[in-house]
Amino acid sequence: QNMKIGLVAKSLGNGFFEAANKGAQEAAKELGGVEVIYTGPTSTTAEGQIEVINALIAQRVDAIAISANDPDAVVPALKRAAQRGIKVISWDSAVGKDGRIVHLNPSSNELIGNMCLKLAASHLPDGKGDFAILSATSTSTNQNTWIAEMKKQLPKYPGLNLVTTVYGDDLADKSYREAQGLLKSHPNVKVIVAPTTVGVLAASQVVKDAGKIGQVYVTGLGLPSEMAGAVHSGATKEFAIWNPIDLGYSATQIAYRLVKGETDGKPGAEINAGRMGKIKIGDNGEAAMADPFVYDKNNVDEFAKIF
Amino acid sequence: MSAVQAIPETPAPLLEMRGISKTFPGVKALDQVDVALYPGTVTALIGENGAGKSTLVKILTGIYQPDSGEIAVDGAPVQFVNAEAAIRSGITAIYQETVLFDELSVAENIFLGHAPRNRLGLVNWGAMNARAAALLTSIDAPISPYTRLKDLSIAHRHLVAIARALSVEARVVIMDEPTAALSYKEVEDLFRIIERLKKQGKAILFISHKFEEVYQIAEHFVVFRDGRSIGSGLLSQTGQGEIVRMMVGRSVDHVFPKVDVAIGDTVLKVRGYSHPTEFDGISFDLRRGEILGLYGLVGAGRSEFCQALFGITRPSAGTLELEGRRIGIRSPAQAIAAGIVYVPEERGRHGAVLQMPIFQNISMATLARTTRAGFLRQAEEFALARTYAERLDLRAAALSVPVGTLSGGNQQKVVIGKWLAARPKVIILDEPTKGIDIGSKAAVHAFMSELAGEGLSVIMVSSELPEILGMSDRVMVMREGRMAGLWERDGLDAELLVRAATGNT
Amino acid sequence: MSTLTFEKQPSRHIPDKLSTPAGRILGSWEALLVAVAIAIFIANSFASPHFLDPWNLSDATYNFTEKAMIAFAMTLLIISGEIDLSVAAIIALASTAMGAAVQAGFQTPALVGIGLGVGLLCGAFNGFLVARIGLPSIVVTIGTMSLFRGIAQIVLGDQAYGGYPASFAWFGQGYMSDFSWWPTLPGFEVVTFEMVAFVVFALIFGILLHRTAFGRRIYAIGNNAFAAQFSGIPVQRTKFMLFLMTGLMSGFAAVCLTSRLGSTRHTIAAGWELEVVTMAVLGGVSILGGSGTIPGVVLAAIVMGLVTFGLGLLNVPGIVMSIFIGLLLILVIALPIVIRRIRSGAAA
Amino acid sequence: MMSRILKYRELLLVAIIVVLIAIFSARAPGFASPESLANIFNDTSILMILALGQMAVILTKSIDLSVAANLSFTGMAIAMMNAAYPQIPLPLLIVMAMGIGALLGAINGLMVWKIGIPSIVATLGTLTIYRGMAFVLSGGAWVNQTQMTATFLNTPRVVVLGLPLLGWTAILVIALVTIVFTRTVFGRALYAAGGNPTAALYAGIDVGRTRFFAFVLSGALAGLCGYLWVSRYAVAYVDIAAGFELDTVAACVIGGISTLGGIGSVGGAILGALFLGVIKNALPVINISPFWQMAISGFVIIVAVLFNARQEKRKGRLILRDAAKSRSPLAEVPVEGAAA
Ligand SMILES: Nc1ncnc2c1ncn2[C@@H]1O[C@H](COP(=O)(O)OP(=O)(O)OP(=O)(O)O)[C@@H](O)[C@H]1O
Ligand SMILES: Nc1ncnc2c1ncn2[C@@H]1O[C@H](COP(=O)(O)OP(=O)(O)OP(=O)(O)O)[C@@H](O)[C@H]1O
Ligand SMILES: [Mg+2]
Ligand SMILES: [Mg+2]
Repeated sequence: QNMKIGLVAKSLGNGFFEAANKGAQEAAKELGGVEVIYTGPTSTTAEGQIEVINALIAQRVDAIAISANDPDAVVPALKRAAQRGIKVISWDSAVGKDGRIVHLNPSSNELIGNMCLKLAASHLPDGKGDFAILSATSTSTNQNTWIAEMKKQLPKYPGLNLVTTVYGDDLADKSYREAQGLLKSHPNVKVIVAPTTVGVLAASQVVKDAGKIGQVYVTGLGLPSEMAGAVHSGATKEFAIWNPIDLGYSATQIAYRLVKGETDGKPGAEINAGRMGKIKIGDNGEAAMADPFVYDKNNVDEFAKIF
Repeated sequence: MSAVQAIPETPAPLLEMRGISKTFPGVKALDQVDVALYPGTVTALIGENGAGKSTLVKILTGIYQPDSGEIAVDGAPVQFVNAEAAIRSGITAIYQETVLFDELSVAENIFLGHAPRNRLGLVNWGAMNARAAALLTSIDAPISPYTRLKDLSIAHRHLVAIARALSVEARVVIMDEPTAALSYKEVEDLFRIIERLKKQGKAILFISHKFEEVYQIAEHFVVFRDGRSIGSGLLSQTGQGEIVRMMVGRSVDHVFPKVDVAIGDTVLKVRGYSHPTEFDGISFDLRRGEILGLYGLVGAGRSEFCQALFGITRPSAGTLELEGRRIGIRSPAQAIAAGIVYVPEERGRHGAVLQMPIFQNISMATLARTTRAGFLRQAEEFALARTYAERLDLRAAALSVPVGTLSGGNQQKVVIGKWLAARPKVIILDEPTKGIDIGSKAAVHAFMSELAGEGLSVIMVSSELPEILGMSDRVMVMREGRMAGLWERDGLDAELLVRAATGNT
Repeated sequence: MSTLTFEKQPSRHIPDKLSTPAGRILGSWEALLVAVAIAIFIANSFASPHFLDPWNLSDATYNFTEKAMIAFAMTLLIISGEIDLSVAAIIALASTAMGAAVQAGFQTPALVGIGLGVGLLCGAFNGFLVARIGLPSIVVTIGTMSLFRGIAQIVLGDQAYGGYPASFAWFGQGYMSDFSWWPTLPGFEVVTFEMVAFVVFALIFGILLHRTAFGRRIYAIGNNAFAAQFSGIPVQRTKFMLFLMTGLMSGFAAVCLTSRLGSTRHTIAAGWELEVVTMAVLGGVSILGGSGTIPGVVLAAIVMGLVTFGLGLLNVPGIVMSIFIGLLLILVIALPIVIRRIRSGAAA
Repeated sequence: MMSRILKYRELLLVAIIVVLIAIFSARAPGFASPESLANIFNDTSILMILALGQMAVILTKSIDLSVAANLSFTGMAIAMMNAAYPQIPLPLLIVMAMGIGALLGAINGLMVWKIGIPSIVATLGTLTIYRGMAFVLSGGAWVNQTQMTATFLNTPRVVVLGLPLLGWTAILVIALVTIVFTRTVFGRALYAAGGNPTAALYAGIDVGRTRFFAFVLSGALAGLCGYLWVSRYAVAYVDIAAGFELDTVAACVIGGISTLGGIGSVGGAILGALFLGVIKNALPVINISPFWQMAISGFVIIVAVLFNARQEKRKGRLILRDAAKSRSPLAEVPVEGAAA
């Protein structure tokens, strides 16, 4: 009988998670005898994810790998899964420590925070000036972690000044309005950093509509396929993202090893992750993948075809 | 099928309905009825409540489709698929309920559905207002076409309804109880209009429960009973008694069965009852076993005053004493507790919950009596309902059918039953027989008398003089929110009351 | 003229009811829902081998228990001719208040009290605007929907409240078998606190609506508020009470949901208002007021739970499930109308 | 009389909006500049157009909760069409969008008209169905800027006389809808069918059919907005305009369109939408924490409704005042023969 691994996305229909699913399917094929059930709620709510988790428990999957909409709210449901013998890991967006065995960070939060600041600075003359953050919802775990990291590392970039943080809720229209408001209320802002695709897209649209291409830049984290237009319009010079395919691939590998009992996933363990090599579990049961990768107009089209 | 008289030397009928039948779930509203209308003639359609009169009207105007039968105009068969089709065939109606649009202007109320249009097919407001003004002038209605309908009095609304009926080039005009809400004077105005229509050769179908009116205005009559045509002929050759016999299938002599009862002490003492905008300085005493008639023109403020007595609205000044004790009434619940109940004028809107069963309507105001510790006891509810249903001679298929399926008269009985169940000391009946047929009317009157005999005090609001004169021990007249007089039974005469009510000296 | 000559006829006998009890039950909305529920149950057990597992079914009840508890109160409110679209926002606000109380060091009993109290206050606010001031409820509660959740958002910002005491978790995660008095019969160990609360509230609201004078008054108000007022029924006060109840039940649902999630964010219970209304309507409650039953809503809750659970087992995405729920809603509403029409068409 | 009261309400709304803009511009200079105002109008265009469709439905005593889902589905369909067949000319695409929207509206309308399902139930059902269909159609994937043609994305942005074509589209729709509502048989039937359905039936108006066409109109406008939305934000995904249906209802209610049907003016609906637009635009601009926005809009909706209700409060019938005006001699005569 096939091993069943439930891959739970924050929400369905998001290109990032679709790409992660590609990686997961690749891993499944490679490992053999593994069926990946890609699922998730329709909108990014914890309640929706709990229903999905319950359905996975009911199907007696062998492992659940989840990118959580809320680090705490899904814990009770995941604990119940663990009680019924299901191996639980989280990836991308973390679950509270007692809800999972391992968490796989797409990159380390420090690196991402630093990368965002680096991108902002590279768009400003001499790396000095005002910038603002346009985030997703005010509850998104990873966005909040990265913003915190950025604030922590800000002193490393003297002259770089964070004016404000606004929330576009990962909705195109709200992000658009917030970005518009930003430009009006903070005319000195020269760079908008959006650690989410919807935000980068909406902000670059605003910059374009306001005729401010070349004066205000937008950067942040986004998918190449979605960002290509903004890059070509000139509103965005560079942006960064890790590879979601690798993320989905690794998560599936780790889940598989846990089910097979090849590892216990305790801190210090090294887990064989196929083509990704060995992944080392650090403190708190967290593991990190590589540095985010920077895209610009020279390479974006190439990657846009992939994810 | 007793009394179909031959009508001598009449012209060919303008409109003929033959063998019309219509069934509603559970009710055969019309069963093979025949009606003919002649040019320049008023035909009165007479029948008890629920006899099927309004149903016939709605079939004639395309609102209902008959199950069988045929309609012919000028001898040629026609079919009315909707109201518009009937209007196009020259049939127009003033319906029993005023069916107009509160929020729209008078002009639009008159022309809605057939508004004048310009070359582009757009509504031509200028022409519409002008034609509406002309039409209103022609019926002596002092109404501006620009007024919003909801700012008009009930009587003026009726004038608008009449103007609407006249706004199309109609050959047949149907009037379903047009006088029910009109005062004495307005009825005369209406009759003048009818005379004019007659002269223009229009055929008129006139429905009314009031025999004086029928004899005054109509030439022909048709009587319906239980959805069948029982008789037709010339009014000049038929006595009222005979028509009543056709209507109810038995003989009923008229009717105001006021029994003299011993009038007791004062039960309710009203002093200086006032309201900022609706009425002012109403004072009177009501005694045990007395029927106090409250007369006035429609819109005189009688209903508003009675509703204040019942706690629907609050008075701005004035005092109430019930059996010697000062009481303040701020809600209907308090009024009911004190023993004052009110049977409202608008049965369907304020009186009965039409969608709910009869027994639940009857127990509605006295639920405490059919509950124990807050829990309903259905058997007792049925028992209570049966008591009053039988006492009022209610006609219904079962106590659990919705009140809305009953005829108007029977609905009124349910509402009265609800209030008798509350065992009141004072009962206020607002237009208790409005739109009710003669049989039910007599029952209501007999009943009122019976109640007074049992020591209940009755306030009866009515716009019908014969009823006021026939039933009241004393009569109070209101005009424009104020008392215009209070008379003992002995000194009453019709002219006096009309003068007080209209303010004509 | 004034002598009584109207001859009274012997009054006719009027039966209490027309149809037989069996006929009434078979023709009822509830019968239709039972049939639908059975059909879905059978379909589910064929579709997935995991469906007929007591623990799975027990987990599945969480899909509807909290919403159904609100739906019971909402049913009464809708029958009275009003609606409350702010229920989900009340959950958010009540949950936020409980979260704040946890930070301030309050313990479980106080938390429950605070959750219920905030629900009650929100209900009172809605009730005041609708029943006292006379504003249309659909608009008022569209406004308070933003207001209540907005306040939660002001308080919480991008933060979450957590750290609920362990004993608090019982409301949303506990099993009745935690009690020694609970029977240890097979099957009884899967009964959760929420399931018991669901049954108890179904009984309370069912009795309240169908067996008391208060319930009767709700029907009268919903069918004809004027006539109700003219019958001495305190229309506005009754409506106010119904808003209070709906608020209270939302508060209770907030306790259960917060306990189940163990954390509070301002997005909690997003979109529940429409699901609660859908549940009531599917249960045969006329959205125009005046009719509906609690047994119907209980069945509707179970039907919705079965559908979402069954489709979940097949890994159908939530939004595709909602297509089924939407279709189910329309079909179940349309079916009786169409059947009645065909039948009366055939009779004529 | 009618126009006077309505005008009064609209003037009041205008005044409130002006005061709001004044307050906001005190905190953020430039908020009241012509470009900024044109920008707010432009931003609110979609809401205004949707509100007009909603208004037609509400006038007939119904409600359309599926407008936003309809917008999402048509937006997705049109964007995918544009991505797959870039050669289809834009006007044809817009016609298709309105056609798909009208079709979805017609489904609502048919259920309300032919089956007799209450509109709130029917559209509550289609609300989830249409959005679900958008998901099924796209498989949940987004249509991105790069996949759509430049004409498709940029046409509504072309600035003519200081206002982008998007804003002009709204003005055109407002003008057309005004003519339809005030000067056509259908428009007047909307008011009649909602104001008093029985009376409308008696006046030869087919209430059901009128409702049906109101839903078709609402659907067609939602379809148009589907295109406008996707081009404005340069992306199409399943969740676009989520929750927007309630905004359209709120705009109508703030603008004095009675949810009981039959009452309301185009001007009112537009002002209601603008009011919401100003609030939504202003808060980020004057730097109010994003966390306050939701509470403020909720509060403002309640206040607006309170305000409306105060105006609508039914005055009494004023029997006495009439009496005072036409004081006839007998009115003065003391109650004669009144019982002591
Ligand atoms: N839409 C309907 N559905 C069901 N039954 C109806 C409907 N309309 C009328 N009826 C029934 O048909 C019968 C005839 O009603 P109709 O209104 O024609 O009487 P009517 O002669 O006009 O009485 P009234 O003098 O009270 O106006 C009554 O029993 C009534 O209850
Ligand atoms: N212009 C109007 N606008 C709205 N409602 C009205 C208007 N005129 C009358 N009504 C309503 O119709 C009902 C009957 O009105 P009517 O004119 O008969 O009142 P009334 O004079 O107080 O009573 P009565 O006719 O018994 O003297 C009342 O309940 C009143 O609310
Ligand atoms: Mg009639
Ligand atoms: Mg009256």
